Amino acid sequence: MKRLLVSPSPHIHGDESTGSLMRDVIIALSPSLLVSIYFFGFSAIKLALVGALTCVAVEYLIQKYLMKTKVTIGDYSAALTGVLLALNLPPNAPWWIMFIGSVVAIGIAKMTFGGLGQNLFNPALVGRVFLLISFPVIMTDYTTIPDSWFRPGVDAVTGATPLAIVKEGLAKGMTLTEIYGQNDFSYLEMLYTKIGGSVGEVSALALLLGFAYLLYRKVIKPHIPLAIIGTVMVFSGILWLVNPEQYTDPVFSVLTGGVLLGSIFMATDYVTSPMSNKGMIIYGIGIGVITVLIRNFGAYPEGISFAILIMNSTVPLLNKYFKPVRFGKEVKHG
Amino acid sequence: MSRLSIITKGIIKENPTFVLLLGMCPTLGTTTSAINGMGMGLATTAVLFLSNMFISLLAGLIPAKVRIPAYIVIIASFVTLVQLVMQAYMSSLYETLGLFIPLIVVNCIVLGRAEAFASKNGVLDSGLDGIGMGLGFTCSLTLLGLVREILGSGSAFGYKFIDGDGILIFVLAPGAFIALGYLIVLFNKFRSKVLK
Amino acid sequence: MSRTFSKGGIHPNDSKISENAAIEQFPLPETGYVSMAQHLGAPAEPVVSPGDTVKVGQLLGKPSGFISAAVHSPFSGTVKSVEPYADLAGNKVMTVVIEVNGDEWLDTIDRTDTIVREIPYSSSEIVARIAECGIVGLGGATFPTNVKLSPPPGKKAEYLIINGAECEPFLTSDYRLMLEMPEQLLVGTRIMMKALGLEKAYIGIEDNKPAAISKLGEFRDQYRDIEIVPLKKKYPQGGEKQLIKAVTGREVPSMALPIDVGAVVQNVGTAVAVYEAVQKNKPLFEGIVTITGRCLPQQHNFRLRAGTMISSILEAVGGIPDECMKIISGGPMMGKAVSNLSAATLKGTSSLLLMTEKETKRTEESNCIRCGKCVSACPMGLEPYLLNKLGRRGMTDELEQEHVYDCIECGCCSYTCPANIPLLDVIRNSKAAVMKIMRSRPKK
Amino acid sequence: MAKESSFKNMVLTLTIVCLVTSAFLAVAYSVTKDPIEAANKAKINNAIAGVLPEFDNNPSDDVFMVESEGKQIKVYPASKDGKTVGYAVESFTNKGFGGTIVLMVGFEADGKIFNTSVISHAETPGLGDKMQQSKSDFSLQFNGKNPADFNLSVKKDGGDVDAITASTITSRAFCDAVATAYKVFEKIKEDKK
Amino acid sequence: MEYILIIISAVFVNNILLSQFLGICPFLGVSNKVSTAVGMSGAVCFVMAVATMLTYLLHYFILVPLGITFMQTVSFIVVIASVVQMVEIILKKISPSLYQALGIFLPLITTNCAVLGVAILVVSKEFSFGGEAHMLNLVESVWYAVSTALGFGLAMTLFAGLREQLELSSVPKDFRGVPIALVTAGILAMAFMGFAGLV
Amino acid sequence: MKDRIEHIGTVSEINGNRIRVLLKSESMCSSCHARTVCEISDSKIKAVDAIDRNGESYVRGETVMLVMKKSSGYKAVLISYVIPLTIILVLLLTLSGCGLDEPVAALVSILAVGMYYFFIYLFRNRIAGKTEFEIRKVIQ
Amino acid sequence: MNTIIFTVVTLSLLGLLLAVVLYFVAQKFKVEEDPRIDEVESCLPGANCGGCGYAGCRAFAESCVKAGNLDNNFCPVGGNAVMSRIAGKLGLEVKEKAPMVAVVRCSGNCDNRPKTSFYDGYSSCRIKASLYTGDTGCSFGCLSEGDCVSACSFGAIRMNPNTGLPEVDDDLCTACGACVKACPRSIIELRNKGPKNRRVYVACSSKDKGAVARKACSAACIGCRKCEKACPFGAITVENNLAYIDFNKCRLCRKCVDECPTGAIHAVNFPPKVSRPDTEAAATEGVKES
Ligand SMILES: Cc1cc2nc3c(=O)[nH]c(=O)nc-3n(C[C@H](O)[C@H](O)[C@H](O)COP(=O)(O)O)c2cc1C
Ligand SMILES: Cc1cc2nc3c(=O)[nH]c(=O)nc-3n(C[C@H](O)[C@H](O)[C@H](O)COP(=O)(O)O)c2cc1C
Ligand SMILES: Cc1cc2nc3c(=O)[nH]c(=O)nc-3n(C[C@H](O)[C@H](O)[C@H](O)COP(=O)(O)O)c2cc1C
Ligand SMILES: Cc1cc2nc3c(=O)[nH]c(=O)nc-3n(C[C@H](O)[C@H](O)[C@H](O)CO)c2cc1C
Ligand code: SF4
Ligand code: SF4
Ligand code: SF4
Ligand code: SF4
Ligand code: FES
Repeated sequence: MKRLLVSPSPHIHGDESTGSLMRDVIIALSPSLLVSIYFFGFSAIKLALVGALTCVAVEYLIQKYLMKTKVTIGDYSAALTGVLLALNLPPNAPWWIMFIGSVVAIGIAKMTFGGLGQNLFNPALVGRVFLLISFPVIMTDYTTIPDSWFRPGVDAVTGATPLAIVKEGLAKGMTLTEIYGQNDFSYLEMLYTKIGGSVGEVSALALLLGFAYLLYRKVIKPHIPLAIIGTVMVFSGILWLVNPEQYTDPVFSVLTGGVLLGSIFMATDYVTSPMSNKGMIIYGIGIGVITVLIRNFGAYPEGISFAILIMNSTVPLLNKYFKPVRFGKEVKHG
Repeated sequence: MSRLSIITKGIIKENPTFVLLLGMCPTLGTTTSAINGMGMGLATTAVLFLSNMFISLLAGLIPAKVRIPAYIVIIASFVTLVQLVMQAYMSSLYETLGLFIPLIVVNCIVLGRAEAFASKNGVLDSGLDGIGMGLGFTCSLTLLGLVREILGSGSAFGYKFIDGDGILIFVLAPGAFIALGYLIVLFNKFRSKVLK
Repeated sequence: MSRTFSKGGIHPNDSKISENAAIEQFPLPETGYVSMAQHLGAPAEPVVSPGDTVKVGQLLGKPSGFISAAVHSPFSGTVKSVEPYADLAGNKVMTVVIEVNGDEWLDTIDRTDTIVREIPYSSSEIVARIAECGIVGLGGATFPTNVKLSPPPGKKAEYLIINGAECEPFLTSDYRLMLEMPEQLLVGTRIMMKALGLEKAYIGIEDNKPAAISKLGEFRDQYRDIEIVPLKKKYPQGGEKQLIKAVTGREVPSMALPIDVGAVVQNVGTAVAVYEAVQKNKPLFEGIVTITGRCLPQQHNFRLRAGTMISSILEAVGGIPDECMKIISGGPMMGKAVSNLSAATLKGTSSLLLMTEKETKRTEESNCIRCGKCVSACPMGLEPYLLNKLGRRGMTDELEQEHVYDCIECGCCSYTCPANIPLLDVIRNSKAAVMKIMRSRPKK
Repeated sequence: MAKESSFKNMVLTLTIVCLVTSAFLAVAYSVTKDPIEAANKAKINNAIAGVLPEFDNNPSDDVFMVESEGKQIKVYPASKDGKTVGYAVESFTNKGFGGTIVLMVGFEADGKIFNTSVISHAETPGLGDKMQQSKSDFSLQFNGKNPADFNLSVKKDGGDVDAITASTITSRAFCDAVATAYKVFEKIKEDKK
Repeated sequence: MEYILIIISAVFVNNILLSQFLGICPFLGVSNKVSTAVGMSGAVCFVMAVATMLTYLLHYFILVPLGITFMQTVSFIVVIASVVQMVEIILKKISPSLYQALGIFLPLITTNCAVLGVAILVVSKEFSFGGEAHMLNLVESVWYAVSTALGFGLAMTLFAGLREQLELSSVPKDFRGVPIALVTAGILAMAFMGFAGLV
Repeated sequence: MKDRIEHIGTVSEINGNRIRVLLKSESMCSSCHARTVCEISDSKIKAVDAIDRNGESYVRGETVMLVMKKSSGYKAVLISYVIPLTIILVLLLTLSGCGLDEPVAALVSILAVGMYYFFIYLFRNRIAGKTEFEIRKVIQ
Repeated sequence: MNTIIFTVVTLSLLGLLLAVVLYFVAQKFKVEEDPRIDEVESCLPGANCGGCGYAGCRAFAESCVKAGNLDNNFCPVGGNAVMSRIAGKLGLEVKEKAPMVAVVRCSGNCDNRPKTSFYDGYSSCRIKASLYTGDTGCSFGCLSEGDCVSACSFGAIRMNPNTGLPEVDDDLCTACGACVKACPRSIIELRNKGPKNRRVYVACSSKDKGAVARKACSAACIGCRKCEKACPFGAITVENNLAYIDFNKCRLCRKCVDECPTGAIHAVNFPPKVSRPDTEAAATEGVKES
């Protein structure tokens, strides 16, 4: 008689797989990556490549020789972490910074916890914050050396990030009007080009394009990004209304300092974000509030990386106390 | 148990930091450099040695119910003694270690040894046990301090071997936790190999 | 506007490749294997012994408890033996084996095609006739219909919902039934309305079956008391609780029965069976079975006697194709895989689905990436990823806290999980363990 | 082995233990009291000696307080052969990255900064702590400058001070403390007049 | 305003566990259930407040006038030990059932580094919250102690949540238990460094 | 994840439906080598009285499970620690705000807490009803 | 001098306070734990496996101390050695218990028992068992998904990839019984370890009629009763078409082994028979020829 396959139901499966989801995120990141290559040339390519390769290699080595488990680099998640980390570094960061960051991201933040899905904190952000704390000089130096072999065709983006300029100016005791007077920040430019900042922040438009793709492919739900962006707008808007000379306006706040990159690609990381819609919204609000707090009152000019990591630590509690609404209300049973 | 093994067991077999996981606060708080770690370790060793000896001397005289409070008072006195001496003769080390010197009082190793060993053994053995445990504690703190110093400031025992800074995070709080976490794993791998 | 339930659900390709195959009569087999356990509940007690001659429709087994059902002979011939036979999962169940000889029916059965519309019986008479005829639910659970139609004291039915959703991919038996026996279905519905004392009933049909909706719509004038409710195509639209939610807006509470919110749900096949039992005195011994699969050259909807050996059915449609690796009784989401081809069909068998290795072989599972897709897909608002983790660690208390017993085993979670985790396998097992513990607890 | 745990016994033992240890400690205290004081003094004196040109008096004996902008600040005058050679001002600021920074700033009689030294701080190791001379040359740039013609703020803010890389906050705080000290110095000068 | 700054500083910026390294033992030991962590922080708040208040009085009204501040360590530990005991006795006396409920709910609150550490800190260190650095007065000290305990509670609760999740994941064998807890604490400390400079 | 706390204990005395159960007090130290030392503030075994509501029979020495709602645990913490803490804080703040001497304010607040505990003493029976334990058989 | 007086007075007063407080504590918390519990616990293996029927090693220690005898208490992990040490500590006597070991009562390896389907679900015997009778013709035999392997906290069972059957390591097995509970088919049984680990048992659990059983598995017990007749000590009974050897009656004569037509009776750890050299690796595995 024919030997048949036997298994419990269901007998069919959807087409999504871990690999396809991760690949979609990489695709969604590609506009930003292309824009940054356009602006930063070789250094952007270099960072992304070093990042992806190091992450994949570290994961491979750890799985193969230390954990002695199945090697799962084929699911693209390590490569994605590398690319995201690269997008979070200043464009002229040296390759060894990228290397250390990747080792930390995969080695400490991911594999120590057991690999994909087991980590409690966003690996790329752990890598970034680790670098930020360890190498503050390099990590806050956003001047770019014009690329000689790659012709950008546009003036290289140089100088500090808008937020750093603002923070610095305020520390000197200047008002925002004065600061704006010295620098030329226009929303339109921020929207598609010229945001001084990390590799991935150059163009808000490219990031939003990626957002649209992720939503279209149903890779992520819009709750977290919208909650973050909304909160940043509202909270910084309140501060702005209180004192427009001290606090930046809402649109400026959203378009600068990695809020978009963070909220679309990093805060939505499945592993380290809540499960239920309610949880997601609270998580997003938390990130928004902490971001604005750190920016305006803390030592760092930019706060979203910290904000996401801090809120990562609340995810188990959010999952515990904000569960999806069950079908049917509970009745007494004996 | 031979006298020698009383002294040496604290280093690997019953290492108070990596194996028994006692006294985590000073372990994390004072190991920004190898020297600081060693200083803290030695201060603790002194207290351990003195209190162990004294307690083994007095153990027979103290009723069971007030055993612990009496021990605490005795230990606290020795801690104060060490405090006074350090203030007088090693004031800069005293200042770096700061709060953690008086906190030796609540370090479980000290009380733990008093209770588990000194109250049941002779004066000499208890003193040796104090030294042994203290030695283990000192070694681990020095090791952790060394690791953090090398990674964090690119120097060892104050001797700088690279230009510029190291990976700063290792001299800060997060680095302490992370370095200790990995050291415990490595130490235990090493220990199980040695014990085999 | 099509209605639907609010939480979760998935959209698998509906693959109704057999929808245009009209119902054919399947030829009689040489030997029939009539199981005594064709329904949910206690197996029937055989009332025949080897050597007896039986006619089609004759009682073979009588119900042996409150939740149990009578079994009638689908064949005429001689009883060869009464002994345990392996069912499609290999488990031994008491079976009456009949040497088939001709096709001689009991005379009490009305075999004509005329549609009898008058319902001269009282509510209790109807329920009694249904019980006598061994009618069980044909929506999958084969729950004795007479029990469902007698609400316990103190509970009153307010809604009768006929389940024509057929939300499982591939299945078309209910669809063909609605197309080819619309009026029988409507009369059957009326009978049940009468049994329950209701003035109104609803037939829910997924909107991927427009032909069925319009066919039944043709009778709108004669059957004003039966409303056709188009439903969104979304699995598990046919799930009892989801259907009730879609039609009435009410949610059946956790651990409660539909009747607790005043609803009774019956499959369309059941409605037709009720019609035949009450109006034509025909016990339940045959039904519509879809034989389908992309690897099959020809799709079929057969009218098939329960007790026909599966291998003989497959031979009749040209044998099992080489590339076919799995045979499923039922749909691809909830059906049971067949391991024993010499098992026979049952009253409730609705389809045999042949799948290739490529279509059905599971991919090796990887780590849960906590994507939450299973949570979004679960129509019961559970957290399958969590149940899976708790289940693998045997944490029954926590599983109970997480309402594992609410799981309707729809399989949306396993279907959707990008890490290919066999969530439902684990959850089903945990659910059984937790329910066992809950039942063993002293009642307060 | 141990005595019975009666109320009397317990109270007695514990009291005796306390009595004995406290007596012992008190003795230890009396013995170390002087060395501790000496050590504390030495620290101040060393700091003073490090930031001032040669002197022959004992500045910590002549310490006096000056109030400046609500802060009470200690000043140690140094003299050689009866002539004032400078003042060591123990200035502090709360604007550091990690809170308070206490500095000893030595002024020559003409107001020129002779040297500075950090008494206590809580800045980040590896970053802010570079204001210490043992860690970097940052503070050396103040030596020999007279705040009267040396703008005591970092270059980013339009001053003359090269900040420690990535530690502008600390650098600013350092300048702030030095500026406070200079104000005190000016006040002394004024009073002297 | 100052009280708000104290609480922000003690809870977020200079969190007792994550940046001061006090009370690590209960942090690593008791933090595997969220409910226990929450309950424990309530108890710790009370104990810290009372202990700090008493040691403060002891310090300023006995040790300082008598010129025996070197007895700080000894006398503080004695007072703290007595306080903790006394609270338990009182509770047990006034309501045995309450006491039982507590006992089964909370692990023991022992005199750990945190309580002694805070008691010593408030009488030996100058603090500056926005304004000038100064020794804390009694109310500020108690407030500081409570804030510190809240910071302890926050870190414990977050950590307990994280560990409950770790329970359900497959951490490599060598790292299970304390090592992974330390690495997690390290990353948490890293995240909390983002609050630097808030006060 | 559970909404209740469970402890395993041994039955030591039975008085009608009041059952005294001995528990090993659970502390983080239970695995610690210095265990004997740290438990300064408590002895190692606690006696807890539980009410048997299911009418099952228990024998001395039987291993049973004590179950308490988490919320009663929280309630206990609230009554015994959080409220007195609030009293201390509020009194300290207001009294010293009114210009009272620090030690006086402290004494007053401690007295107030003493009074508070006295009130609890008066209401102890009502509290007892809220923090009851349930006893269950252990299914092996 | 003043300092000294103040110091002494202050601390003594504090000490007094502490003493009084502690006195009351001592009064209130009268229940003292028997120190012997600690001693007993220190003898125990500390596996907390629950094999003794208590919640953990400490609970067991408590029960040993409280009960005043060791009649109902036995630590299967530590075995007689540990029990006698405990007895020594407590001044009690123990009855020696014959050491037990887990045996797998199934011989349906891949050669004996052809597969009839491919199982494609979650690898768990329990789940597989609830789905169907398994991927062989035998509905009593081992399902080969290794629930027993994961249940064993001593690493004493491992799956033999060649036979698809679990194998128990006599030396590691502590007879805790966890695997017995884990197996949905009740295939594993705890039996006396036997002198020199020698034991004879029926390695089959099939209650099918002989022909059916045989068809599904060539090594099945067919209930032919030959062994029952052959046993001189009446140790074998056949019920439901399955033979069972009572280990208390069996004297290890091995007469039944040769009698069994399918080789379902295994005799393990006997020296190889001289007369007929074994072709299989029977020296360690047992005698299986028909
Ligand atoms: C013990 C028991 C009692 C039931 N009683 C009723 C009932 O009184 N009324 C009713 O409508 N259904 C009753 N049911 C049927 C269920 O609600 C449900 O329709 C049946 O299990 C089939 O559901 P499914 O096909 O969605 O799985 C009962 C089921 C069980 C198991
Ligand atoms: C996930 C799920 C999907 C179901 N889909 C259908 C369906 O498409 N059609 C159907 O008639 N019954 C379906 N059922 C069964 C119904 O819930 C319900 O049991 C049935 O309609 C009751 O009618 P019956 O007693 O006549 O079988 C489904 C059940 C579940 C749990
Ligand atoms: C962990 C950490 C510690 C820091 N410590 C200090 C410090 O002690 N002093 C300081 O001035 N800046 C410190 N910073 C740097 C400031 O956050 C930041 O660089 C500051 O705004 C000055 O920037 P700039 O010097 O590049 O202009 C620290 C940064 C990090 C990440
Ligand atoms: C929508 C989405 C966002 C992601 N964001 C991140 C990220 O921010 N950082 C990261 O390391 N990995 C990210 N990943 C990849 C993956 O989830 C990550 O490697 C895991 O956290 C590792 O366990 C993301 C994946 C998806 C699908
Ligand atoms: S099978 Fe159960 S858990 Fe999974 S989606 Fe369906 S109802 Fe939810
Ligand atoms: S769908 Fe799968 S991977 Fe996603 S959360 Fe659920 S179980 Fe995890
Ligand atoms: S093999 Fe079975 S009985 Fe033996 S130790 Fe393992 S689980 Fe326990
Ligand atoms: S013996 Fe039992 S538990 Fe072990 S693999 Fe076989 S069926 Fe599974
Ligand atoms: S060493 Fe600080 S709490 Fe244990």
